[in-house]
This record gives sequence, structure tokens and C-alpha cells, in this order.
Amino acid sequence: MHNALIESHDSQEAAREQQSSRPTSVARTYFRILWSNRKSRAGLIMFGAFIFLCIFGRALAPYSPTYSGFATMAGPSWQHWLGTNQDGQDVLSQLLAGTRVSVLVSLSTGFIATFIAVLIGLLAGYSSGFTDDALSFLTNVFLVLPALPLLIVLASYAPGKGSVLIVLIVGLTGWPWGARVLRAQVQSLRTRDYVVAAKLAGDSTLRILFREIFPNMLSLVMAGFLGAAQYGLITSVGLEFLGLGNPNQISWGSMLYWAQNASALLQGQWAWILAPGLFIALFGMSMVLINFGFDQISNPRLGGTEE
Amino acid sequence: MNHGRRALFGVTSGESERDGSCMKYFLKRVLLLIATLWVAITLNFLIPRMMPGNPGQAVIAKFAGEGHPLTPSALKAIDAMLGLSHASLPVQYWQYLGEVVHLNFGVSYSYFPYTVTELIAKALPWTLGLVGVSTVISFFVGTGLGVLVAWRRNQATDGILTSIAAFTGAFPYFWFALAAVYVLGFLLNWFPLSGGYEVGAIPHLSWGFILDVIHHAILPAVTVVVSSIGGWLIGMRNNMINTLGEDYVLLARAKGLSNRWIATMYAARNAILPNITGFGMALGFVVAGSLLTEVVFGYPGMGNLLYNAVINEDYPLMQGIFLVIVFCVIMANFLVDLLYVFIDPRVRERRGSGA
Amino acid sequence: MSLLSVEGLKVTYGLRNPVYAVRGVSFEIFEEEFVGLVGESGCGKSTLGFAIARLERPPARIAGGRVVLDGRDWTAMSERELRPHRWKDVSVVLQSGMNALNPVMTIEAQFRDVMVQHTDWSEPAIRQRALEVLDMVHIDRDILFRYPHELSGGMKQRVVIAMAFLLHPKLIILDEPTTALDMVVQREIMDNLMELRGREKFSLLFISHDLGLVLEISDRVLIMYAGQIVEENRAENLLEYGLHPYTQALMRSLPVPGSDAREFHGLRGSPPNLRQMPKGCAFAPRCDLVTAECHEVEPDLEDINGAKVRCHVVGKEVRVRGSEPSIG
Amino acid sequence: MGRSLLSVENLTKRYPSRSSSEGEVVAVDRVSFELHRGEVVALIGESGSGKSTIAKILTGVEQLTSGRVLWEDGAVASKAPRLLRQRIQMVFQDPFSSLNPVNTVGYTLMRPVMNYQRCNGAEAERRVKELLDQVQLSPASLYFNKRPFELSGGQRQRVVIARALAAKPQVIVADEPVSMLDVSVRAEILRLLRSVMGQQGVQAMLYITHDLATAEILADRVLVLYKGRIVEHGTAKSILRRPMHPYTRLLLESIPNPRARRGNRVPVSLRGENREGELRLTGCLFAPRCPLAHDRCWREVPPLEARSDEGYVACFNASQSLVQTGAVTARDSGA
Repeated sequence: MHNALIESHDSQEAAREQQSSRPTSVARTYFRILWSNRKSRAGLIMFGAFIFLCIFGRALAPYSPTYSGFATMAGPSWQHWLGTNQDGQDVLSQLLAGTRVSVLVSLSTGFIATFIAVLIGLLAGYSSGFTDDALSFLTNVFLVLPALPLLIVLASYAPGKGSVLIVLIVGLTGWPWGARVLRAQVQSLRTRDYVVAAKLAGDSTLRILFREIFPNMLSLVMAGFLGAAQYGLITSVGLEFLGLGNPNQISWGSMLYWAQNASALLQGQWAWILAPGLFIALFGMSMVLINFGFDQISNPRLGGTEE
Repeated sequence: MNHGRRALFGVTSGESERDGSCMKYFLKRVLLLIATLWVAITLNFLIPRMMPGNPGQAVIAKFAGEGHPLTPSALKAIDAMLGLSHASLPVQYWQYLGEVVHLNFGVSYSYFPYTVTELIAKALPWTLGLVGVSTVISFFVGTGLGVLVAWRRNQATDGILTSIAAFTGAFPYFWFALAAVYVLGFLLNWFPLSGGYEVGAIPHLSWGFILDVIHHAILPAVTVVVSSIGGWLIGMRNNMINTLGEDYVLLARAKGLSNRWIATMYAARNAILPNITGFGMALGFVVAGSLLTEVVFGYPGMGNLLYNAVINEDYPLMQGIFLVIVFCVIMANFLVDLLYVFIDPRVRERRGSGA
Repeated sequence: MSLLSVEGLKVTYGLRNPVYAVRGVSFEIFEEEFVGLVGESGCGKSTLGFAIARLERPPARIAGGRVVLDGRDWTAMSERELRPHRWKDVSVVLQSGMNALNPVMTIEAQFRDVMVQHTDWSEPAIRQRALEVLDMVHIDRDILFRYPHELSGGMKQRVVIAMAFLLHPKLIILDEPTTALDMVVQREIMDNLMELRGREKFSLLFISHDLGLVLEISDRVLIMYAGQIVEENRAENLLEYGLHPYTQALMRSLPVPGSDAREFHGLRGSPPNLRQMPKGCAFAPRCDLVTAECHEVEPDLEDINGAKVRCHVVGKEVRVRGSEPSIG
Repeated sequence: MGRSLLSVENLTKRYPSRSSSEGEVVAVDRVSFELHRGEVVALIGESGSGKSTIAKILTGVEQLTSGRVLWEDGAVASKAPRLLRQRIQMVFQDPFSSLNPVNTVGYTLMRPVMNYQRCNGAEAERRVKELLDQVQLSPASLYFNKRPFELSGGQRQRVVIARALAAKPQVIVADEPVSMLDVSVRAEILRLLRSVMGQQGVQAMLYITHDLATAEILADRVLVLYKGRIVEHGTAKSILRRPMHPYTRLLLESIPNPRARRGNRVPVSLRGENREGELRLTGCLFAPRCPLAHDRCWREVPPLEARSDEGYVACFNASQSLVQTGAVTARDSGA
């Protein structure tokens, strides 16, 4: 009789465990953690909104962003919520339409920088001796080189100015921080027993890198991506503001460039400068906020105490 | 002390190991310093030569167009910096290094007849002052606030300050500068709109002039501080939360030490170490940001000079400024790395270890 | 009178769906008594130890019960009120001495700050006491001016033990003090503790998963399972017979050199998930003596011949048979 | 006892020391031993004794500095570690770091099967489920899709054992397989390891531990290592009952033994502790801690010599040491 009781208990437990034994994907786990953190949830919502604007911004714009038939330098009104610029174009429409270029520039610089960072981080961290020394040295050199003056010099020599150039040079200089963090992580992961075990199990180095090591640093990679994207956003906007981008392409940076050239503030058209700046800050902030969640995944101690 | 006994406790070898690691650390930093400088100098050499067109010729043509006579030495400097002659690259490189060593960057086109070196010498102190002061303020205040919010973790202070930091940190520096100029300068008229000192004043050492300089520097400095403080705060907060979870902090609590002592000597002293390692990148950021801030304020520093060089396509000036900014950032990094030795005993040589 | 009296102490993790890590624990420690607290990982023994010293870290918090130490109710006092009594009334030695020392302060500075905080001793007196405690744990005096990273694991742990004695505490809580150390070093530290017992006046709460070690050093042993004390008994009695089936299983899983391998047994199954506690006795699913009652009714901690045990079966059997329990 | 399956000859491992003045650290110093078919050999020592380095060299994770490791068929293990990796598999100490948290039990166990048995997915899955049953993780289909964090320490260690078996090795190296586990599950894991012998082609096992007590349960022969050198070698029974080397005695006395309560036990002499990076001594490495050390011990290295039918010991005072085993005899009578 006792045994029957135990068995029934055991089988219940087995059934319960069976239900929960479906392997949950890493992506879903990540999303659950990000969503449970109040800060990163807010970040995700904001980030989603900007992706939406990136796709549908042009369609949502009340007017054509290039139509220049309105009164010039008009302050905010019901017709033009954010007023108009010195060419008589609607600022709100420009802002919404410019989201696409700015968001794409930010994300693609983040992507390029992260790609290089992962490549160099994995290679330097997993190899030892000369390869590691050389790559770490390269990383440290680029880490210390201040990128903006370099970019300014490069961009001012370059014959064609445009966002592709900016993406390339910001992306190609934005990787060292990520590479350094990832290298340290790979170095700590490669000595884990499960990596040794995978070697003993006959797995190839490539398989070990991508099935054993890489998944365990995904949160760092994502955090690095968002950090690099935010860096790309700020840097590209700075270059555009200096007139080193393509001023005829509508983006948040070029709007600020024209607004400053037209002394928008001193003429009272503050919305023309406030709005793009706010969008830049909100998009950047969304990535910083999401990173609070990724920080928590990489380092559980940072997790909140509310359960 | 008895040598054998020390050996028994593994002291002797430990000491030599420590000396070795400290020396190694120092050598590594010096090597990195030299290599970074070399990379920067070489980049500066290669960029104009790898660009399509011929920047050197363009500059000469511009000088000719303006009717400025170029001395042979100025011509030589332009040649060395931008690559004019058809000499082979190694020869050009050698000439270039010679000019760089003698701080001879040629003549500015936009500020003729000033040499690049003269212009930089005039602008550099302004930028060093602005960036130096605002970086020190934002590092200390930001780190201090980071300690505070980590200590009051999950309380209102933490939530509010951290969110504000995430928000302000996301703004481009120059946008804050624009807003500050508009509100505090233009609307309220509390601060001058631009410049480093009163227009028409001649820089000299007097209380009146110094006060004038400070009055002009407040807004640019505040915008740099406001935009860079968030990064320090968030970085320090994360490190602090980590160290607060360490056993030695728990033990400090068990020892009944005061909160202030635990927060500073136990948690913050350890939490600040990674923040200092991250100084390099942060510094590059602050310098970049302050360059743009200078443009908005028309501040007479390197940023403004660089901006003018860019819009006037004054390549010799641009190259010189680039090199000097990079040099300053690299040197600052080097000094911070050396400072690290004094803060972390694990890299430090033990005092009085002679025996 | 007892030095420490823990009454119905409960510790939970989390606020919304609290998990009870310590589920109503009561015991006493008398002056100059060594008490061992034994259990498997996750049974709540360290949580209990921290809570007694009021060192629970959020999200852990005390959800009920009292801790009365030397006549003062520590659970009713604020951090500010506790501070003057910390380290004087109770000091702790943490699981891994490796991380218990501040890496950027010398050993001397870490000894000094606690004495400066709690005493008005002069500089020479402070130095004198620091050297005294180092002598007590047999460490070279020049270690005082070193940083933790310059010491080996065993030395660090001894430094931490020395630090615990600085203010002549009434109670010392040792939380797995030797788990990370080599056998021989562990032995040296244990011998050192026994030696100190003869010279200093203090009580000890020794928390460990190693029943053998605990039996060696303690007068009385508390066996903990799933957040509760399941048995409290004198060490010499436990050597003869453990009352609770869990204690007996633990005793059987102690490999004793020179004994036969057949006497070495384990326990099947694993401890219950604290989020989903089974109804009835927490140990029932792993117990060999389990009855229907065990799955339904949670047993109380009952007095049996001076010992205490939380078991339906053992309790009844002893009552029926009289004073000579022999189970297992 | 059969022929030697694997013989280790004069195995030496030196690391360059981190400090330039010190030269090298000798982690393993001319260690020789043989593994015979059907036996479990225990390698005993404290941290820094070189026992884990030997495990790493045998499994090809690290390269030896000199000496060689020979298989029965003449293959030299150190020459072709990749080829011979399958023959020798490892059970790790820490069940929490030896299983990748992101991979399922199924994935982890499929890898060696697919790499070494060259079979298709379905066949591999079937075999993996057999293995799970063999290590008593049943029902196998339940554990197949679990991730490590859903398992207890004991269950994880069973998975680790299954992974070692999956490659069908001839030799298993178990590096402190139970020291991180709760006492209550240690017995079951040791029993499982014992039962694995002779199955799936496993012919011998090297059990690495600091715990003499469990060595007696699992092992036939015991090698005692001190600072990279073998100081004593004999059958498990003889070493535990009649330890000859003073260091072996010290280890034995260090085992917590509740029956030898205070007063009954001779305290271990406090003579410093095992540390890496000590000055190299010309004589016996144990001399600084040895209560019996005399001049000769400081000058000469004692050779590993046969002292009885059952054992070898590297000590000039071994016979004297035998006489002085008061504590051990007391323990014998107590047990």
C-alpha cells in the first residue's frame, strides 16, 4: 500500500516534468527575461516603436517630406505640429521619414562592428600565443584611438559623402570594445569542463566555437550590438551635423545640420531642433534600457530583487 | 627574516613573481603607448596619400588662387604632410616622420600666414581646460552617484537617477549644447552665447579676464558633464551591485562597520577598478563630444579649429589637429593605466619588500 | 540560561511567491557549547546561519520567529541598533575564506577597522590583539601587512578565523569553513579549533554538509532537511544510533576508512523542491520506513529521551519499545 | 590481474613559471605506473600534487614534457591524441561546469556517439537512450530533452558518466567525480562507476581523488602523489591499513573520523601546507613537513622501492613510519 502511494506520487511528478521538458529556445528565454525586467521592457517597447517608424514612417507622414510649398520657418501649429523649416517643408514629415535612414545607419553600423568584434573576440580568445597577442594588441590600439577625429579626417577627404560611407567607417572603427569583452568571455568559457568534454567527444573546433561557446555569450553579443548601434547613431549624427554626411538625404542628423545652419533656435523655430534630438535620445535610450536586461542575463547578480 | 622559513610559506617566489608582473605590466603599457602613437602617425601619413585626387596639389592650388606666397620651407612641410612629390613612399614616410618629430605641420591655408603648430598651440589649452575639468567633474560625480544608487538599489533614488542617466546619456553632446545656448543663453540671457571670452578682449592674466573665461566656460562644461555623467553612473552602478554581492561585503556587515565605510572601502574601492580600465574608450567619447560642443559654442579650442579646417578644406591644419588630439587621448590613457597600479594592489609592487 | 535561542525562525525568499527556505526552526546554544548543523546543499542551513546573525541578503528575509542572543532579540532590532553588538556578540566565518577578505586592503587594515569601530583601544593595543589572534591560528606575524591575494587558500581561511576571535565573541558561526580546502589543511584547521576551545570562552555553531567532521567537533548536532530540523541529538548518541531515518541514511553514507564497502550506502531520490513541498513529511518520498500517515500528516519535532526527532515512525516505535531504540 | 592495458613511463610535465626568476614549475615528475585490464587504480593527492595534470595528459587535453604513455598495442598516446581520444574518456569533478547549460542532455550525449560510432541520427538517439537507462536516468525519453539546470547534481553526474561511456572507451579517467556532490548521493555514483567496469568495452579506470576513504571503496590499487612524485604505491587495502609513507599517514589521519573523537586522536603536526612555487628542494619534497625528516632526506631523493609484497614507498624512514602508526591502529580496532 505504501509502495502504491509512492508510485502514484512518482508518476505524477514524472507527468509534470514531462510537460516542462520541452526544450525552450534560447531566444524565447531571453525574451522572457528581458520582458520581466521593467527597464528593458520599456526599452523593447520603445525600440519596437522605432522599428515600426523605420518601416512605416514615410507612409505615416502627413505630407511629403520634400514638398517645400509651405510658409517658411513657421512655429508649431495644427497644420504643422512641429512647424516648418527654412525651405517651407513640414518638420514632422521629415522627422518621420528620416527615421528610416537614421535607424538603418545605427543598426547596420552596430551589425558591422559586432560582426568584427565577434570574429576577433572568438579568434583571439580561443587561440593562444601569437595570434591572441597580435589580435589583442590590435584591439587595444583601436580602443584607445579616438574615433571621431579620425572619422572627421576620413570623411572630409572622401569624395562622395553619404550614409554608406558613414556606416562603413563608423562600423569599421566601432568594434574594439566588443572584441575585448568577448575575448575575455571566450577565454573564461574555453577552460570550462564542458568545452574540454566536447573536445574529448570528438567535436571539431568550429563546432565547439559555435555550439558550445557562442551560445553562452549570446547575451554579451547582443549587448555589444546594442552598444555599438547606439555608438553608431550618436557618431553618425555628429558627422552629419558637421556637414560630413549627405545633407540632401533626410535623416535626423541632416535635419539638425540644416536647422543649425538656418539658426533655427535664434529664429524661434525650436521644434525643428528639439524633435530630432529627442528622437535620437529616445532611440538611443531604448537600446540602453534593453541592455539593462542583457546585463542581467550575463550577470544574474544585476537582476532585480522583485522575484 | 629566516630565508628557509619564508620559502616554507611560499613567500620568496611569490614576491619575485609580483615584481615580475608589475614590471611586465609597465613594459606592456609603454609598448602599447608607442604602438598606438605609431599607428596614429602612420594613419595620418597614409590617409591623404590613399585618397583619390591629390590633397597636396589642391592645397597648393588654393594658396596660389588666394595669392599667398609660399616659402620653400612651408612648401616642404606641405609636401611631407600630404604627399606632393613623386618620391617613393618610404622616402616620403621618412620625411614625414622628420617633420612630425619637429612638430612642423606646415602652414594653415584658412588662417594664413599662421603655421599649424602656432594655431594648435593657441587652441589646445582651451580644449584641455574644458575637457579636463568637465571629465574630472563628470567622472567623480557620476561615479559617486553610481555608488549611491547601487547602495539604494531598487529604491526610488535608483529608479529615477538610473533612468535619467540612460536618457541623458543617449543625447548627442552637441544637442545639449544647442538646447543650453537657446534656453540659458538666448532666452534667459544668463550666459554668453559663444566664444571663450568677451569679444575684443585680449587674453591676459587678470582676475577680470579669468572670471570672464569661467563665465564663458560654464555652459560648454555643463553640457559635456550632463551628457557624459550617465555613462559613469551606469557603469559604476553595475560594478557596485556586483561587489555588493561579494562575501567580503557581507563580512564587513557582520563586522558591524558603518555603512559609509562599507560602501567606500569595501564596495566602491573594488567596484571602481573595472571603471578605470574602461576609461580609455570613455575618454575618446568625451573628447569627441566636446569637439562638437565647441563647434556649437564657437569655443576657441581644437574642436572649433577642426571644424573650420574641415569646411575650408584646410588639409594641413586638419592633419595636425588630428595628430595632436590622438596624442593627448593616448597620453591620458597611459597615465590612467599607470594610476591603476596605485589603486589595485594585485598589480602593485609591495612597498618595502626589500629583504 | 542559553546564550542563543532560536524560536520558530522562518526565512523566505521573494515577496510575491515566497519560498520558505527555513520553515520554523527552534533550538538553543548554551555557553561554551559547540553545536553542529548538518544537511545537504539547499536544505537551508546556510540561510539559517545567516539569518541568525541577521545577515540575510535580499531577497531572503525573516518571515517569522525570534533570535534571542545573550538576552537581546536580534530580530526586533534595527540595523543601527544591531551594529554595536555585531562581531562582539557573534562573529562569522564564511564558506570560502577566499572571497571573504577585501582584496584591496591589507590584513592589518581589515583587522583594524573592526577594532576601531567597536573599541576604544589604543594603537599598540590594537596591534597587540591583531598579533595575538594570528598567533592563535599559527600564522606568521608578518602576514599582517600582506594583501589577501598573496596568501594561499588555507592561510586566508585561518586569517578569517583569526579575525572572528578579535573581539572575544560569545558565539562564532562557521559556515562550511573548510569545504574548499585540502584534507590536510582542513585537519589542521579543525585541530586548531579544538585547541582554541581549551583556551578561549566561546560557543560555536558549525555548519557543514560533512557529518563526520561535525560529529568530531560538536557536543550537540542538529540535522536539517528541507528547511526544518529533523533531529537534534548529542554527538556521542548519534555515533551509536541516529533516530531519524534521514540521519541514519547520512550515517550510512559516511565512508569510514578500514570499514567494508558494503556498509557504504546512499539515499535514493533528491530533496524536495521547496516551491512544491509534498504534503506530510518532507522526507517521506525518500524514506524506507514510510507509512501512509507520513504522506498525509507533517510530524512534529518530539522529545525522545533527551533528543528530538521529527518522525511518526521512529517516535511511535520508541514509545512502544521503551528506552532502547534500535532502528535500521 | 591481466596484462597492462596502458603504461605510463616517466611522465613529466613542466610549466614555464609566471615569474621569470623561478624558471619552471614541475607539476609531474617522472611518474610511472600501469593500468591493467579489469582494475581501478586510484591516484591520490592534494591540490598541486599533479593528479589532475596527469588526467589532462592522459586524455590529450595537455601535452607532456617528457616520458611517454603507451597503449597495449604499442600506440603512443601522446603522439596522436586525436586518434586515441576515443579510447580514454573523462568524468569531470564539477557536474555544474562539465555540462553546457544551453545544450540538452540528448545533444550532449549524441555528439560522442555520432563522432565515434559514425551512425545516423536515429541510431544514435536509440543508443543514447540505452545509455541513459544504463546510468539509471529513466525514463530515458524524459531526460533526453532536459537541460542541465533541470537536473540535480547527482543526475548531472550520471549524464557525465553516460557521455564518457558513449564514446565506448577502454579507459575511464574519473577526476574527483563525487567531491562536489552531496554525501547522500556519493555512494550511488561510486557504485555506478564500479558497475560500469567491464561494460561497453570499459576495461580499466583511473580514479583521481584526495579522499582515501572513497578510494578504498572503488579502487584495487592506490598511488599516492606528493608534489608531482609518487611517494607510495600499493593495494588499496594495504595502503589504508598499513600506510608506510609519512605523507600517506598524514592524509589518512586527516579524514574526518567521528569515531576517533577528540582526545583519541593524535593532532596532525602543523608544518605548513602544500603550495605551488616553493623553492625546489634537492632531497625529499616532503621533508619540510615531515616529523621524521633527517639530514639525508634533505639531500637525497628517496627512490620508490618495494617494501613488502604489496607496496612500494619512496621514503628513507618507511619502516620507522610503520611502527609509529598509533592513530591508524586505533582506527582499525574501532571499525
